[in-house]
Amino acid sequence: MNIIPGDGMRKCYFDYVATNPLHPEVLNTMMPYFKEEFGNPLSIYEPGQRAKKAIEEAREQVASMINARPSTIIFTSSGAEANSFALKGMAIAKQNQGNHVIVSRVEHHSILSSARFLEKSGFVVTYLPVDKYGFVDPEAVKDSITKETIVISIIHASSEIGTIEPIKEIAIVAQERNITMHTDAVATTGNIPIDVKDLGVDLLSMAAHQFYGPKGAGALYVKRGVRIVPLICGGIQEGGRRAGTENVPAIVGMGKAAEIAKSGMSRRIEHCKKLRDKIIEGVLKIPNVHLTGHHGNRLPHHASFVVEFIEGEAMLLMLSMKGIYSASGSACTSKALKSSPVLLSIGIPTALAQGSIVFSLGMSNTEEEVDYFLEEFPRIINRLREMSPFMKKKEGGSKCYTGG
Amino acid sequence: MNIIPGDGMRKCYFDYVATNPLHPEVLNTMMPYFKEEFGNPLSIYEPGQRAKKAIEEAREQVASMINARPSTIIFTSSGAEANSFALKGMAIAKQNQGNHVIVSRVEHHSILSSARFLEKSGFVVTYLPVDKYGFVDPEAVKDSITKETIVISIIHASSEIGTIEPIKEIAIVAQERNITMHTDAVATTGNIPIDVKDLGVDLLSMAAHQFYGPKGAGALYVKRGVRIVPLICGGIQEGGRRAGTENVPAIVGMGKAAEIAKSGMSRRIEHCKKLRDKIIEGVLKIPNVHLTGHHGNRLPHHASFVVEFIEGEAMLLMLSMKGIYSASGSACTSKALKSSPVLLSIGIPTALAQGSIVFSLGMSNTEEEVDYFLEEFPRIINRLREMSPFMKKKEGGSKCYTGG
Amino acid sequence: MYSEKVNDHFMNPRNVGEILGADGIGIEGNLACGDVMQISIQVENDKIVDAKFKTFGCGAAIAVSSMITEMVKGKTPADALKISKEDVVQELGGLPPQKMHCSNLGANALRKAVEDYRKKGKVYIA
Amino acid sequence: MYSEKVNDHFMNPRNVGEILGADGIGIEGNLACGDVMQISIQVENDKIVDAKFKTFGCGAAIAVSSMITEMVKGKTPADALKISKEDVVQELGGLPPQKMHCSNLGANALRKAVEDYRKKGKVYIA
Ligand SMILES: Cc1ncc(COP(=O)(O)O)c(C=O)c1O
Ligand SMILES: Cc1ncc(COP(=O)(O)O)c(C=O)c1O
Repeated sequence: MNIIPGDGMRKCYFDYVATNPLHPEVLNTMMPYFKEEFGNPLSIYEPGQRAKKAIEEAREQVASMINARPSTIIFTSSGAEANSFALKGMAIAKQNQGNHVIVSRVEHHSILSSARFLEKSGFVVTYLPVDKYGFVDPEAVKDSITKETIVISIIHASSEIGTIEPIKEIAIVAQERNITMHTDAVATTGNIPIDVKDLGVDLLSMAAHQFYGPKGAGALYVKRGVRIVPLICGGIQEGGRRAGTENVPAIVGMGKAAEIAKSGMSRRIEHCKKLRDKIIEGVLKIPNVHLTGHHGNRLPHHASFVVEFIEGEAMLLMLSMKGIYSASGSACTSKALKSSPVLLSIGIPTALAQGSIVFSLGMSNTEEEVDYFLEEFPRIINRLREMSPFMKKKEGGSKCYTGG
Repeated sequence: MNIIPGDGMRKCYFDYVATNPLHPEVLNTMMPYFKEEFGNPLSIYEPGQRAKKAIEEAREQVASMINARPSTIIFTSSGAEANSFALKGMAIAKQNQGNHVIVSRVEHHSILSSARFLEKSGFVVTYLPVDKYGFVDPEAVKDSITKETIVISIIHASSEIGTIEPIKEIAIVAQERNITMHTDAVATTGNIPIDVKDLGVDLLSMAAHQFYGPKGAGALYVKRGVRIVPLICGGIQEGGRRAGTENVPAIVGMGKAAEIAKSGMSRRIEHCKKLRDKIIEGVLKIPNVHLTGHHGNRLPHHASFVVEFIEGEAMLLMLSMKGIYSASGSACTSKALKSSPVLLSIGIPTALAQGSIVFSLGMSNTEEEVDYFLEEFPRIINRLREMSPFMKKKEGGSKCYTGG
Repeated sequence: MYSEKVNDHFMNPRNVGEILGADGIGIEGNLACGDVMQISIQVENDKIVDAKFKTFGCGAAIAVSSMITEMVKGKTPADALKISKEDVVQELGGLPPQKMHCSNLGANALRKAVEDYRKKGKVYIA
Repeated sequence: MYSEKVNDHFMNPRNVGEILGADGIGIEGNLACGDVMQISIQVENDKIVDAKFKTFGCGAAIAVSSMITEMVKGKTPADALKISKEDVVQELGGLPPQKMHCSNLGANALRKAVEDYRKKGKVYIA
């Protein structure tokens, strides 16, 4: 299914972790709020109250997707905002009780960077190591807890390696010690079943554009009774916890996307898993290519690899010339020109991390697309390896890859 | 022009300061980004790069509206985010140089509340008083500066009273002393001409939904060379200063709205001013009603009053039953059930502040609407005064109003 | 925001005014909080035969005043005292959370009116 | 992201490979930064008659390698040294800011190849 316009060439969008196309039904639901229903939800006259009602309905839809009460959902503008809000807001709210924060080494930039902000403000942060699959060990969490520990934040699944973390086990550790527990579920929410009561977390971040909802809408779940200091101050929107005129159409869209995600989840998972497994099987037939993250316990729509002797951006570009769109954690693709800390944390050497490539799938993708991709990808790897100064020296075996 | 749907009754939307309807051309410009152009601007393949280009074009449009360079524009999700970002980000960036922050008593909640956050973090904040028109005195700013002063933030115009502050004069004071100067121009940008070079400010907040652009898009102008600490951390979006997947359609819409605002500004001002003056003239014929804010130096689309003996929400409601939509700063309309600090700051007694009512205009409004309103409003005031226990005692003269 | 009943009582308030030579008058509320309610009653043969209000306040305050003056008519002063704020809210089909204090004002103003009436000496102990 | 010229040189790179028995070989870059470039040259009568490259790196690195090996052919080793990174960037129709270091790598690898050739003794001082 061609969701991307162009020159008539086949287009395979394999970068759903970057962002999703909007579900057409979601857009339809949003449209009135770009037109006649433009009222401000704070206004007490009818058009304002209709906007208010629409937001509250969306809140119910989002809450229902994660089995939470509507009043626990705070809408934000993105996953990064939810993460910054969560980590800073929790730490500042509890600063009288301690100054120690625990995160993992496979967190998203928005958590890592917020952690660094907290360090500059006098907090102490532990960055927990992970194993070769990217798993955080709940025992290691337990061992790193001190009397000063107030907050733990562990990602639900990294969009770079796809591994799903044992959040439930870690939340039990946190709960036993009265430590506030947050999980960054931006990559998982709407893609795998999430039940906050079962997970046992106090806070959870999500972003609509990761489940066929609009950009500009995210949310933070905050369990009843958990205190958080606002990031965006002032105003009485979102129960006084997040100021700013609400982005009504985007919120309405997030609600609809949540509803659709909930009802269509098992079908979506099945569809993506089949294609993902086909990609993994096909790609691993190419010599000197390795899966990153865990084989079984990973995002259903996510396949990630490191390819020896060649560099990720070059692969991305050659693939894109063939209409295949993917992502990489190589230094060259990052604007900071540094290898992905997530890849380094799972023990992949810097050189090999350059060969990172990530394929992520969605409802638009078909088996034919995967077949086409599996035909083109080995050729592209070959072409690039022919140009590689390392190829002849190391042919036939990986010398530098020591990961899983 | 009926922009609000309904039962066939005439609808007069007189609450443009709450939010604007989207300009149809703006929506048209946004539409492709809800459909095929859904790429993430960070992605290096074509669809991502097209989104990136669209954002950069919007940045140029917004910059051009305020005579700034594109690289000085940081997109945010709202005016409140821009304000929180500005005040906290500036203060934290300069905390080694001092701990004193100056704001006025007519600031928006998002500034006041951020100021309170800073106070809790050890900063000292001066809340400058204003005169009966709401003007901040540049001399008073000068007098309140100490060796510790690092930041001054004064609103460009309050949406409650409409008075336009002497920002240029205050910025000169700040500049002379190397103090970073911010202005909250959310109510003014796109509505009156703004030239950041002429104003002389270092930072300036704006929100698209105040000039016929979409909700979910705001921006902060940060002069080249001025350091600011991110509010939403992580990621490399917006030059590393604001993380989160960009709300591409909203940003594109803000750009288009800025372009239209710039080219149509004088026509818009003329249209609104005529209606505003008609409203002011007509309403002031009603006994015991007073204009708030300054007569001449006010937002061109803004007319605000206090009405003696009756309460604002009741007026709002009765007006809305007649299809006339407006706002009030009365305690009953605020969810906090407190009178507007802005009204109290200009010397209006609490009781009289209850009678606050604000009408703000836009391109949809017509002379006929104003005529209809001027017919209905005195009747409504009369009906409510008949119910008021204060009416008979004070008939014929204001006993409690001491303002301008 | 408001129920239809509230809107109706706000737009078409019953019993607006002040009873000349009322048997009891009660005033409740203060201007700083935004609402002031005055209820006057006329009592004959231990029955409240008339009740009127004057109210400075929001839509809810006016609707509460209108409703409670309706509810009280025909009741004995003793029964009037039994009208709770919850009764008024229920009769109105509910009020938004931040407006619940208005119902309180209504019940209090009525109570003060009855007390004022009793003080004036026309009391029949029930 | 890249100019058409860059895309062309990336997708259809000229002079890929290694000259067997090259007169000079230069290697520049390191893996941690993401790019390694190897340029080999063949010199006859003080003219670079052939140049080839092998590159591990991004699209810009490959395009720079391809372009610089094209530019150098026919030049004297002395003139080859005069090829600046700016020259390469200009020939490619520009590079994104964060990719400018790739042009540096190319010029350096070429310089090292020429130096290697001179060290080997076939030098004609210009
Ligand atoms: C002066 C001023 N500042 C800030 C804001 C907040 O902007 P937003 O509602 O877009 O967050 C407003 C709201 O209209 C405003 O009038
Ligand atoms: C795990 C994770 N956390 C946070 C984010 C940031 O979300 P957003 O880009 O919506 O700000 C992402 C981005 O996709 C993500 O994958």
